[in-house]
Amino acid sequence: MSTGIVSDPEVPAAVVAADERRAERTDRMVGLVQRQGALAVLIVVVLVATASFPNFRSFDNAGTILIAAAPPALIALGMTFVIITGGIDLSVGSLYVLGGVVSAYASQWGLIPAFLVPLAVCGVIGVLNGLLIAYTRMAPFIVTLAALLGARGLMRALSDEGSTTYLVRSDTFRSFGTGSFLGIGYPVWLVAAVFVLGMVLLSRTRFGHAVYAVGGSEDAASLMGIAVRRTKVWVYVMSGLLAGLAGAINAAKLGSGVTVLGTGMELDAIAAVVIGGTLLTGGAGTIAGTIAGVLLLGVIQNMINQVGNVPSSYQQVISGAFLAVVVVAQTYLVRLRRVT
Amino acid sequence: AKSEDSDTPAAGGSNPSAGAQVVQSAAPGAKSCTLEQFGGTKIDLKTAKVGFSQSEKEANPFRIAETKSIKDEAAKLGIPSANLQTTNANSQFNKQISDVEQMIDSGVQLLVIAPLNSDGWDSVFAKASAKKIPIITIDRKINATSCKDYLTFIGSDFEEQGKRAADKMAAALGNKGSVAILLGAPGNNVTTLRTKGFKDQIAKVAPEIKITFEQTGQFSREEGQKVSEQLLQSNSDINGIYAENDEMALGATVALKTAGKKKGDVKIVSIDGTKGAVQGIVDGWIYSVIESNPRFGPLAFETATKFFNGEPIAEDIIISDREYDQSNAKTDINSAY
Amino acid sequence: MTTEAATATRPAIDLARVRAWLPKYGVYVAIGVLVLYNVLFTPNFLTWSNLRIQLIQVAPIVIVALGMALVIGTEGIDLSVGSVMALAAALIPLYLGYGVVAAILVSLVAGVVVGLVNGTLVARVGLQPIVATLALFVGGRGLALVISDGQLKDVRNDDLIYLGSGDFLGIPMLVWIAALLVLVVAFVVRRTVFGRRLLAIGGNRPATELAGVPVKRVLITVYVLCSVLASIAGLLAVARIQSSDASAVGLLIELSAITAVVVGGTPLTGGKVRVLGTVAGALLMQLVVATMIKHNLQPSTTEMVQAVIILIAVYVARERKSR
Amino acid sequence: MALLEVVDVSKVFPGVRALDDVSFTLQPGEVHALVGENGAGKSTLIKVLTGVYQPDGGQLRYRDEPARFDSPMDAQRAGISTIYQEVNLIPLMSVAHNLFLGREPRTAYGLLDEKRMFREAHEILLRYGVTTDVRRQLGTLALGAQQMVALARAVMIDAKVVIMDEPTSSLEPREVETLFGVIRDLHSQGIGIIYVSHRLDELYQICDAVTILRDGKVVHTGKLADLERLRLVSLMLGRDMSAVRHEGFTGFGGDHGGAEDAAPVLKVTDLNSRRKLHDISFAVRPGEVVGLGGLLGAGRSETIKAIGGAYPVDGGEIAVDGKALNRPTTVQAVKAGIAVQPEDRKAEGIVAGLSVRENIALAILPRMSKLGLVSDRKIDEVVRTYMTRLRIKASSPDQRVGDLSGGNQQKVLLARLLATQPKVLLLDEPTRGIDVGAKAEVQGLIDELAAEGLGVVLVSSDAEELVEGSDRVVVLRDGAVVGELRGDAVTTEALLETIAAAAVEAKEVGNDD
Ligand SMILES: Nc1ncnc2c1ncn2[C@@H]1O[C@H](COP(=O)(O)OP(=O)(O)OP(=O)(O)O)[C@@H](O)[C@H]1O
Ligand SMILES: Nc1ncnc2c1ncn2[C@@H]1O[C@H](COP(=O)(O)OP(=O)(O)OP(=O)(O)O)[C@@H](O)[C@H]1O
Ligand SMILES: [Mg+2]
Ligand SMILES: [Mg+2]
Repeated sequence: MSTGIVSDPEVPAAVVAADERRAERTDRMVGLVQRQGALAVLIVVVLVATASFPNFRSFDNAGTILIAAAPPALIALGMTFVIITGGIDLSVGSLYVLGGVVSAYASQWGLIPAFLVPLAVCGVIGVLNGLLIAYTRMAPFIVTLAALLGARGLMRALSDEGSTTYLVRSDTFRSFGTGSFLGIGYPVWLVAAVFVLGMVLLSRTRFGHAVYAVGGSEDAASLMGIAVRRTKVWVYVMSGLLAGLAGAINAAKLGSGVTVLGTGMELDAIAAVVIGGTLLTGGAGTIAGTIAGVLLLGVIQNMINQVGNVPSSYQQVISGAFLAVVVVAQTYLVRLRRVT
Repeated sequence: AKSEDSDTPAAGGSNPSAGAQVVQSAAPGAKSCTLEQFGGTKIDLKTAKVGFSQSEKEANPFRIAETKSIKDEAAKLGIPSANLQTTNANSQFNKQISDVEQMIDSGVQLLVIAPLNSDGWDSVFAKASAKKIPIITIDRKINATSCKDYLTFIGSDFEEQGKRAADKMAAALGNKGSVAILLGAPGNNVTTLRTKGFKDQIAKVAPEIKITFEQTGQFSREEGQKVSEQLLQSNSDINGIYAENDEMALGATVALKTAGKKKGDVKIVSIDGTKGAVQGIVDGWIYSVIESNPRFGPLAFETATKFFNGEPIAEDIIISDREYDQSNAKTDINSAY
Repeated sequence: MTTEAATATRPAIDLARVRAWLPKYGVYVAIGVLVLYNVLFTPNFLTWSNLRIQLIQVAPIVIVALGMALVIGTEGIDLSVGSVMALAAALIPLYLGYGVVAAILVSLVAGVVVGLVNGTLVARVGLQPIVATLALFVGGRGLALVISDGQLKDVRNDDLIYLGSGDFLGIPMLVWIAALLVLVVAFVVRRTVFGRRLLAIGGNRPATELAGVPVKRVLITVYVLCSVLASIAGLLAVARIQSSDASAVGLLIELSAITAVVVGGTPLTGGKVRVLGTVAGALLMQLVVATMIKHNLQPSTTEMVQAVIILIAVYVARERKSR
Repeated sequence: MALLEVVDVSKVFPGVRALDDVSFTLQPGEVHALVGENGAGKSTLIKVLTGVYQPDGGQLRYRDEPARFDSPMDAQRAGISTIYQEVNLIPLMSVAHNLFLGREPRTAYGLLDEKRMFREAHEILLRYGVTTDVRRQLGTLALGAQQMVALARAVMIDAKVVIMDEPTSSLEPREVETLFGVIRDLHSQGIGIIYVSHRLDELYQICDAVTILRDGKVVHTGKLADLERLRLVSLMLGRDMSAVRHEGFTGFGGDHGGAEDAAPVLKVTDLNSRRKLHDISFAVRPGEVVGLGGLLGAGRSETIKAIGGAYPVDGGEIAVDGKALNRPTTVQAVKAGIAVQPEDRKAEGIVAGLSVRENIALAILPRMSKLGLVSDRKIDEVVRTYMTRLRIKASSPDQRVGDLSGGNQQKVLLARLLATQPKVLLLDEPTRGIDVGAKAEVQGLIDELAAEGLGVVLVSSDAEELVEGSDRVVVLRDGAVVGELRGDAVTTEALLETIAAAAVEAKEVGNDD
């Protein structure tokens, strides 16, 4: 009567198990290379640079690379969370500049406001991004694109169309930006600490797992009882906060709220995150990879400078080609993993 | 490849000595700086490691001429090219900061910087002054203490350029009319100063000239043209356009032509002194151009040599910029860049 | 039916109808509102010469946005369009010596090549479009600068300048070209095999592949088309400003183009392309900027207003959760 | 005392009244079947019960109190947990994380205690017959195992009510048994279970009560034992018992008698693919329906996809009408006359956003056009033909396919395949998730097509369907052919025996090394 196929209960357990275990091992190996591919490339590049450029291996140079990488690293950290949820945040570049300007302005009231005010301002814009994306189902790309424009407009409005550069008034804040501990700048220590927090948050808390779940499958996550909208709002808030913090750190370092900082910061951050092995489709990614991605971009830039005389146009060609190579390599690794 | 100009010999740069920078006589009593005061050590430029940090892509005549002048002069002095490290920040300020810091790490003994921005150099100064590396900033000034944070500034007085442009405009319009300003990139110090100088001077010498329109043309020809087109539609009675660089002026010229205006209907005054703009004067579309001379190489290295020889160096070395108008455009066009 | 009943039901019906209608035609309403405002408060707005200027200025964005709309229809995105414009611009003066046709051909070839690279990376290598085109976004402009030696070059070829600023039957050539391209793209999307396949790919790529549609070929063609359109925009930009400046041409145009497409009602999720909406989206953003400039407002205000308008337009036009 | 109760609940979607004054009561310890045709409103009712949707009218009572769930999380906290029909888990995350998502064990510092989580996950899953490493990505597990994880997850929390929306559609028989064991267990603990399935014999095996929905209305509710199977079907379909009896349960007729000596229309020889397929060979003659039998994961889908050019092939030969195809792409396969109906209708079949017309025409656009220009007149003709022939119910050819019911979506897909005028039809689970009525229609259609001379390959996890529908059954196991049933041997029993025999062999081989 039943159509159920009654099969031998302990079918080929041994065969399957052995096969599966082998498959899992390969899986994990390839997975490791794929996840840490950026790290592998980074190591190779550093070795090459060390061998070719005598100045590259100096301690000072390492410090310079690190301190230059500090603000972009923070932005990339926020972007990692956003991208893991399957979103994207184009507003970070503008928030970074805005954060720097308000931080410099607020430094007249001391060190603490110099940090808190930019966090508050950029956090609020992050909240707006998050609310619009989570509750109106508008595409993150377009919401944050609008925020990019809006935040830049706000920054210009606050700085007399960009012509007023507020100087940092707090000496403690300024020395935070330029001072160092054990030969490594304070900002680098701060960023390192934030990254450790970020790693713990992403891999060891419920929130972190909710972030992965939302990116992995939004509908499933919601049916499994994850507060999808709240999670989304939070990642954009984090991204905003981190961009504001990056702006503050940079203001401390530069001693002023510079208004002409480069556009395109958001694309750099996305590139770093993607090179670090985080999938733009969401649901997978690591912070360690992002660190490697940020440093990789920094080291490449440093190498180009070490050559000494590369015209500016060639620098871009090299960066573009490099980006393509890394991303293509990354994709083949992922594919290898899927097929085996 | 074959360009339109392939048949004609390459223009520009043919006469290296043409258009060299001339220093204005220093104001008496101005602050100066010696090697001793600065606390540096004497070095021989010929064997020294020199770093040059360019701010923007060498994509407009000013930057091209500036970088070329530095490189040419270094070669002329016999500095081996391996000892001259150059970087370009591609308009990204943070990149310029780390470029310079990296050059400091790599042991340069003299820095020539064309800063992208006047503020924000704290971390660089902290690093450079620890190693007592003299910094010469060219074309834009840095807001800091000379002889401590940096050695000296060589360049034009942007505010003064704005004032001179205002004088020209006043003369062109006979002290009355309405004028539009094509602003440079927002937030840029050059924009700020050229605007301030122009407005102050207009208010002083020709209060009957009204500034009715101010929009940014981003220092680019295309934007300059677009904005001018809009301007000419809504303010058809405009008499003069003050463009804060030549590129925007050239954009405005195209806009005037397409709007059916005739030569001289709208007086254009601009700043920079590129060949294209001076040609514009010759052709009758541009009224006058105030020069901003980018050939910093000779003056920068001369200053450095003097400094290492122990001579006092002035806080600001302001060059005297020329100006072009109908009277001299044709004859002097070869000294334009 | 009694009058009472009629008045009681009308608001409800109207609201529902408006709600269904707004997403499709909201852009046109917004344009209408903006035009009305300008007619009332901007001097010389309702003149042919003003309209001309607006159309001329919007033409390159429309052309780039057309290509972008096709790419977005396949659920892709192309960040490299600005760099393609720069490449086209850089190549033109180099080959103008052989005549205008040669120069145009060479710049179009550059578009084809970039499109092939993008398309291959997306369709064959399987990269995400945003990453695939990011590489050429960065490298392409660098290449353009290398090619042009970083120099701005004046263009004096009369034929080329005619394309940029000449008139034909009283209407600028630029506008003719843009209008022609709009018609062509609309036709391609609606009437051709290629157009239908493109939409199917955007709707469900694996399914389309299984249906025996040469998905990779279609995708590569889409990226090539997008790049070619961008290179046309690049050469027209050169023709219009009568000079070629690889560092400035098409800067940030990818964002304007994407905005135009999305504001025009094409969803980023693919499967749908609204050609006329795209044109309207570009026109709306152009009018916003023009209004700001004409009223001499500061960049900060312009940017903030743009942000708000984008949000409102996209909010109104957003896909309602249908299932 | 009722455990969960809905009273006069309505839910309206634009254009559809998905639930119309539905009342329904679940008693503690009751396994309550919820049945109905595709689109009857079963999933919608479940979503209303669990806070995914808010009802437009009526009310919800839980444990004799009026209740309102704002979100699935809300319902879960109250003790109602659900295994949904479509999406359930997150493929990129590990098995353990999926199991514990949202309620992970934490250490004293509030951080996740992953060690404990992995250990507990392992222990819990053992009870469901899932032995795999819990650190593995869920997506790499077989569908059945994934479904078991979902089940474990649903039962793990202190549930008072467990809702299962078609839980067995991707389970293999062994797993179905495990599931039923779990259900009996829950039953004895007094937990209420709502069970949705299109497989009627399952219902009779484990359900106590039944509620039948049709077009969003309750047409019957009561004890299942009192309801004859035939009557159940007739209530679901809203048709006469006699009509239903006449049509039978599967729509298959007798044999199609493809001539034994005819040249095969499809011949597959030694097909190999990575670790998935090993030397698969079989042939299909015109007019013949060849079934592919085997357990889930046997490689049936891969075989079909490989033939259709959608799965990488390392070696072997595929010939259509005697013409060999060398590692065909999907394009070449379609050109050669191979039509593949994929297993996953939503993901790989229909283009939900496009109209019925566009979907049907998708594969034949070149034929419908001249110089790349599409002729809508030609398309309309073809579309009309197939809509009539397959009795596709759509308001117009312009309706979005995504808005059709599952059965009609499947028919649209079939129409697309048939429009290419194929020589071979490869059907992977053509009736999965579609209701009895539509199922019979699709099955009847398969018969018809074979009778017209098409070669058909049929994959089905429903053994009855496979056996009744096929002239021959090729049995696969672990990506290899392990036997073939012909003629009178095409029976369920023989099929099971072949699979079991192969299992023993495999085990012996396994012991050898
Ligand atoms: N979100 C929605 N928007 C619009 N209509 C919907 C939505 N969800 C369901 N429907 C419609 O409501 C009706 C009931 O659908 P439901 O999914 O509840 O059916 P079902 O009984 O679960 O069918 P199946 O057996 O195919 O799963 C169908 O006509 C369906 O098209
Ligand atoms: N050992 C395995 N490892 C990873 N995934 C598997 C494994 N076995 C099966 N799967 C997955 O389970 C699903 C069903 O497997 P497969 O398609 O091979 O089975 P099938 O015989 O075609 O079964 P059916 O068509 O009845 O579902 C597929 O998505 C497949 O990727
Ligand atoms: Mg359902
Ligand atoms: Mg399968």
